[in-house]
Amino acid sequence: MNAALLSLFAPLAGGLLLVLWRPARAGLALGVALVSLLAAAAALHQVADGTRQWLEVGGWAPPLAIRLQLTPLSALLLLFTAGLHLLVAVYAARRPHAIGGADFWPLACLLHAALAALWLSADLFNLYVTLELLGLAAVALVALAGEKAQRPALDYLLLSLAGSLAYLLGVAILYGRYGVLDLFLLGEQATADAPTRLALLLMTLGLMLKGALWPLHLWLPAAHSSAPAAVSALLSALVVKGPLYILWLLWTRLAPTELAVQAGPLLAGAGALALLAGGWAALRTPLLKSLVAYSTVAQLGYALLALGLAMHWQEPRLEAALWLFVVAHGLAKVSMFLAAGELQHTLGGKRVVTLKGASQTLPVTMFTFVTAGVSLIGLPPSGGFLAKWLLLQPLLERPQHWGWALAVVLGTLMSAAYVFRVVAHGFDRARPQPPQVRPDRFGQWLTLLPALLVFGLALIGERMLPWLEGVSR
Amino acid sequence: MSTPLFWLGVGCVLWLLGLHGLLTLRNAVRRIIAINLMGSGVFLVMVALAIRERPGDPVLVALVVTGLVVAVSATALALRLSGQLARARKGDA
Amino acid sequence: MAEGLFDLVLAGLLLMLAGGALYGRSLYTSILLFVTFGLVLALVWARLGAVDLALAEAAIGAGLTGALLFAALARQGRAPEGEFDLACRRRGLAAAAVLLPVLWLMLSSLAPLAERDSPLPELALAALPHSGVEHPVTAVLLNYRAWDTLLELAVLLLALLGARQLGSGRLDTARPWPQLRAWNAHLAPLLVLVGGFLLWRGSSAPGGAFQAGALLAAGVVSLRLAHLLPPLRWSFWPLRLLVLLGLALFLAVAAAGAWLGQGWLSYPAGWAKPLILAIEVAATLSIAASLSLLVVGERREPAP
Amino acid sequence: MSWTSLLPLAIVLSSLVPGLIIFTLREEQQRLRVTLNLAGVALKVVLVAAMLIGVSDGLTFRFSLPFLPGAPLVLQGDALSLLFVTLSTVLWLATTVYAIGYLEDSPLRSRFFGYFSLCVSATVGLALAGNLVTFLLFYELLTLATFPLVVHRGTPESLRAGRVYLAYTVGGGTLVLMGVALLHALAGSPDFQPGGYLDGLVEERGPSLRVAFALLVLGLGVKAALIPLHGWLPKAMVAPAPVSALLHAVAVVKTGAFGIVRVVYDVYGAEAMEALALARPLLWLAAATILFGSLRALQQSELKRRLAYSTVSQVSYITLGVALLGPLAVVGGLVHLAHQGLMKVTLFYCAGNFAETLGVHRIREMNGIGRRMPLTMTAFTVGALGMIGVPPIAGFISKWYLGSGALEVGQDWVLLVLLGSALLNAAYFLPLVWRGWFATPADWHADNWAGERWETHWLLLLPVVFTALASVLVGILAGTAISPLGWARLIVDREFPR
Repeated sequence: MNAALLSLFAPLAGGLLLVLWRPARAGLALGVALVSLLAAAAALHQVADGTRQWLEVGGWAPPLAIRLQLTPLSALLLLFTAGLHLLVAVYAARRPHAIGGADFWPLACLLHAALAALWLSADLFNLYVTLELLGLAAVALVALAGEKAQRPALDYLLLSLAGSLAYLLGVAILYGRYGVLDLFLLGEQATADAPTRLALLLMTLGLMLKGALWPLHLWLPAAHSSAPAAVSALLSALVVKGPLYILWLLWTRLAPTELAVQAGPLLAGAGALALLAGGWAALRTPLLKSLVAYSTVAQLGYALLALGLAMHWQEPRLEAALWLFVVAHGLAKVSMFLAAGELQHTLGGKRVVTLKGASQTLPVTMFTFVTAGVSLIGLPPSGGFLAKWLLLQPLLERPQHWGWALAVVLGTLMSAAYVFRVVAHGFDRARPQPPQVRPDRFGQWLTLLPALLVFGLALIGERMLPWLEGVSR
Repeated sequence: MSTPLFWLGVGCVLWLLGLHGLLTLRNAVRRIIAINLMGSGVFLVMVALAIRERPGDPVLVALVVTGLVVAVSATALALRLSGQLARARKGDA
Repeated sequence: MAEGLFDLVLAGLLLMLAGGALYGRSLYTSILLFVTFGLVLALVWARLGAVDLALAEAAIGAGLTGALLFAALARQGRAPEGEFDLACRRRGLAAAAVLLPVLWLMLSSLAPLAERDSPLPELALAALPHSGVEHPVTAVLLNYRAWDTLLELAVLLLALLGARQLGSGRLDTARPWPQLRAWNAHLAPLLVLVGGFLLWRGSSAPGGAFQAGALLAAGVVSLRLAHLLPPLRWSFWPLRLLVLLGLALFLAVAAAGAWLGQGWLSYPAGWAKPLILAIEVAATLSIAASLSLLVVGERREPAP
Repeated sequence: MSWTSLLPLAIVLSSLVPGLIIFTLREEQQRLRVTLNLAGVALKVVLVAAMLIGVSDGLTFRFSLPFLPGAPLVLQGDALSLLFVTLSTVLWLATTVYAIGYLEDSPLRSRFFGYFSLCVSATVGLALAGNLVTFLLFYELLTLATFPLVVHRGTPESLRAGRVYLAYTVGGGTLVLMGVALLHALAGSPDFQPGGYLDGLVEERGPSLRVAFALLVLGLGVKAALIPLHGWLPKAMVAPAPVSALLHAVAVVKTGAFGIVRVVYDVYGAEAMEALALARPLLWLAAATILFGSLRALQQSELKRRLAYSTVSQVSYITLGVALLGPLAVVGGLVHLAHQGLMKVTLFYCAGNFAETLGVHRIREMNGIGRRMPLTMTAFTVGALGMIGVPPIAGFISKWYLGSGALEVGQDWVLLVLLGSALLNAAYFLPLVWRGWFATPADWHADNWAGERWETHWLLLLPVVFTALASVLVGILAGTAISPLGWARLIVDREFPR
């Protein structure tokens, strides 16, 4: 447990130091992320056999105080967060245009800390505070982009606050009904009565709003596409996953089975529609980063679909699929946003059509985009494929579930369409757009790294599954 | 009607009133006020739940204090953002 | 009976003010009504026995938010709004039509909650002797659920960092008139005194770091508006240190506990009271500094 | 890890690794690129030869790597996969030589050869795939690797063709994915085995198995260009000639046909096919495609498009042979996999030579071309006659076996289809041959190779002569054990133990 705490402490303390001590920012931030990464690896090693560790904060017994939990899944998410932060930080240190301002460093550290606190928490109100922390850090990061990002940042902030308040009202109702805030104690007591239903409804809506889950995703494309590239990468890969995690905890650990079974199809239906609506919007938008942002909306649809069906059928395999989607999407999206930023910066245009000829002028970046895209589409042997495979298996076992599989197929085709829409422009040799500035080779190769990791994920996927599935139940 | 129940209801009304404002209003400052009303509604619900017993439930009160600080922080940021936006718009005009 | 009537009046006032704050004719009226709403809400907290909250609401909710709102209004100017046209009215009615059934649903399902109670208050009181403070709310904030409080200080810091991204937050204040200067010069020490008192009281009775911090911030703001203080510059490192102090100390205590084997955020036996006091003092200073910077922070320094 | 388990992997890597290195080369590193390419080919030839010997001696080659839960990645060298691997390797060799000559001095060669090698690796991997999941992986990889080749020229026309190509193949790939996933959900993903592995499920999950079969055949049918899924193939003709040759003779269309062979015999098995009544629709589809492709070919006025429709028709012979479910017919289908590859690649090389040397694209421009380019035209004639089925060229052998196979299982009407198709083939190929040799020479706008020693670049000529000779030789030597026919019989003997 101490390793996990170190993984949380390092970015928090690092963030403070970065505010105070201003020279040598990048180096310190890198060190912080690295320490956090190593600590998270150690934490994962401690619980790799599927055990769960508790920490009672302040030494008080659970109903009174806050508990932190360390499960293989939360350790994995810690590792994932720290790894992506490290990667983005290395990239940002190399490519200052991608961060917007010097305050990126402390803010990114605090964002990392907020996520770490979120993955570890097992207390409903504490989760609310971490959510707010996460939301404010994200808004502040978006605002780094300067004037053009202020409107999206404000919309993001207001909707995120509204989501938090809906969640908080739900927490209040649950506390009023059961008198405790600990998630697992609540899970033991919860019954399917009216206050519980209302609370779960409010919390779900709030979390869906914060996590940009369809149909409450409208703020996401503007916010994610107007932020600096490194920030967009962090937002899409990590931030939206926080509310999703809480939603998952809520419905699989707290909610009475009866309610979960009832609510499952609703969430799954929203997920299926997200796949289609997000994919369609990504196909239509003329802007590159906006395309990538809409693809996040669509990809979250897979996760929501997996969650809804896992609830409906009480099927732990689908929970594993959910988390694989999250991890695979995170890695691919980091690559994709950084590549999109690199393309935009080097070619000097925001629109998809400015990519004409990019396969010649920026071959590595274009390759990165495709590699990441292949995982988003879910072609083998990527992590995205593995996740989709796990999702499909339970769907295909019974003919009456094939309707859901059809949604997955349509989502796949849509994602293929929007990824190849970009790729096709890259191969256009008719009027290539000349680069405005010299491309940076190291940066290009660095953006490729997470995309390659997604493919590595497929090879270790089988070993990861036990960590993702059912262990923390 | 008991006192907790009464204030519980008032809290809910306040929350919904704020939500209504958020859904219908366009002006940024007004929307921020709406969010704050939603917050006050939630806090009222929490305090109403806290006074179900004598003396009041310190845990809920503490949660409200925390929530209040979170709310004021977020409000401050939102107001700065809206002010900046308004200034940019004035600059454009 | 009288109490019920009082409740009814308060609630009616509260809701009317809330409605007015949302739909007031001009933005200025709206803000004014909202600040009044905050004050009435503080009364409601007092009526409901939550004195901590009443203090916090008066200082933070009404005072500080009001200041921020008026500052925003000053930046925004009195631009014509064009807010309440026919389309808006229709939208409002439609939303109301949707939300009214929701209200009914909420009320009907929440009604049974008013009868239940929680095991936590008893536990909290039982553990109070070991918590290092006498006031249960403070015990919850700084001992049982100190982790929330720590993170909440980080939220405040983030709001400040976020606001810093937005360019100049400077108010175009007119030159202060002499009376204001004189008045503020006397008011400020008073605010510091009251703040210190609230802080001290917090360990045994309602009051504490937030309330005190907000009061101090009010003092700083008024001094600054009267030009009795130099500009608060982010590039001045002691100021940054002050902002971070509370969080840093809190975090150091937490980490030291984990390091020395006590456990994350566990205070060693006998050290609870001094540690909590130290954290509270540091947090008060940090909160005061952060809030003042949020209201009157100076333009961001030129990029290095 | 013994050498028998590493050999399949080595065969895949022998083209993959040079391909990846080639991507990083600069444009002007011509010599290094050629060396790498040829070294990869040579290595692959040696490795494949070793495996051929091993398999005919009864060794099994199996490499496995954990991948999905219950579905490892398996590369396996059995008789059927080696037929395809050998074909791919030989044609890769020829096409590499051809491409070096063809693309001399054109831009972006590193990219071209990189994807070219990837494409071959995917094809070989697909041939060696030991279970459906592995097959799926290489199938999708092939789609990705061929797309840049189709749009290589980067013109609006080729981009349009690329979009159409992607729409078809990604759609088909998704269907295959669903089919594979469905079969995995029903029966897991064991290794391919003669006679299939679904016997126990036929009673219970019949409808689901039918759906899975339909998904797989439709998905594979896109690449095998079964009607109505053939639309991409004529459009993809805008690609450079070596790509057309590779796409049409080996890589893409054959993987579809090969996949159908695998699914029918090594996943479902003849018995399950009978029990589920799946063979008949497939047979009809194949017969319809044969006739339709030939009819459309007749209408084309552009040489490459005519060849493309001819491919649509000819590849379905393989499916036809498979769907007949009789030993002789299967021999015919499998042997056609190799024979059609050799003959069609010859024809495409010739078309490329005509276009490259004299700028000839349309059929009427071919008048008298035999006098200017006798060697190429001879090769073209061999290919064309072989396609019609004139003995002793390879095409005759496959048609003979297909015909006897149809009679063996009592589907006499198939003979009429074969006969009709042969007549149509004659109708669209013989005029070309006649024009080439006997018509008055046309007025060619440009002659890029006038006054040289050979009729065109020797690197373009060599592969043409090689594959034309091979087409004749495999026909003449069909009776021996080392010919494709001998190998196909070996496969069928193992498949239909008697």
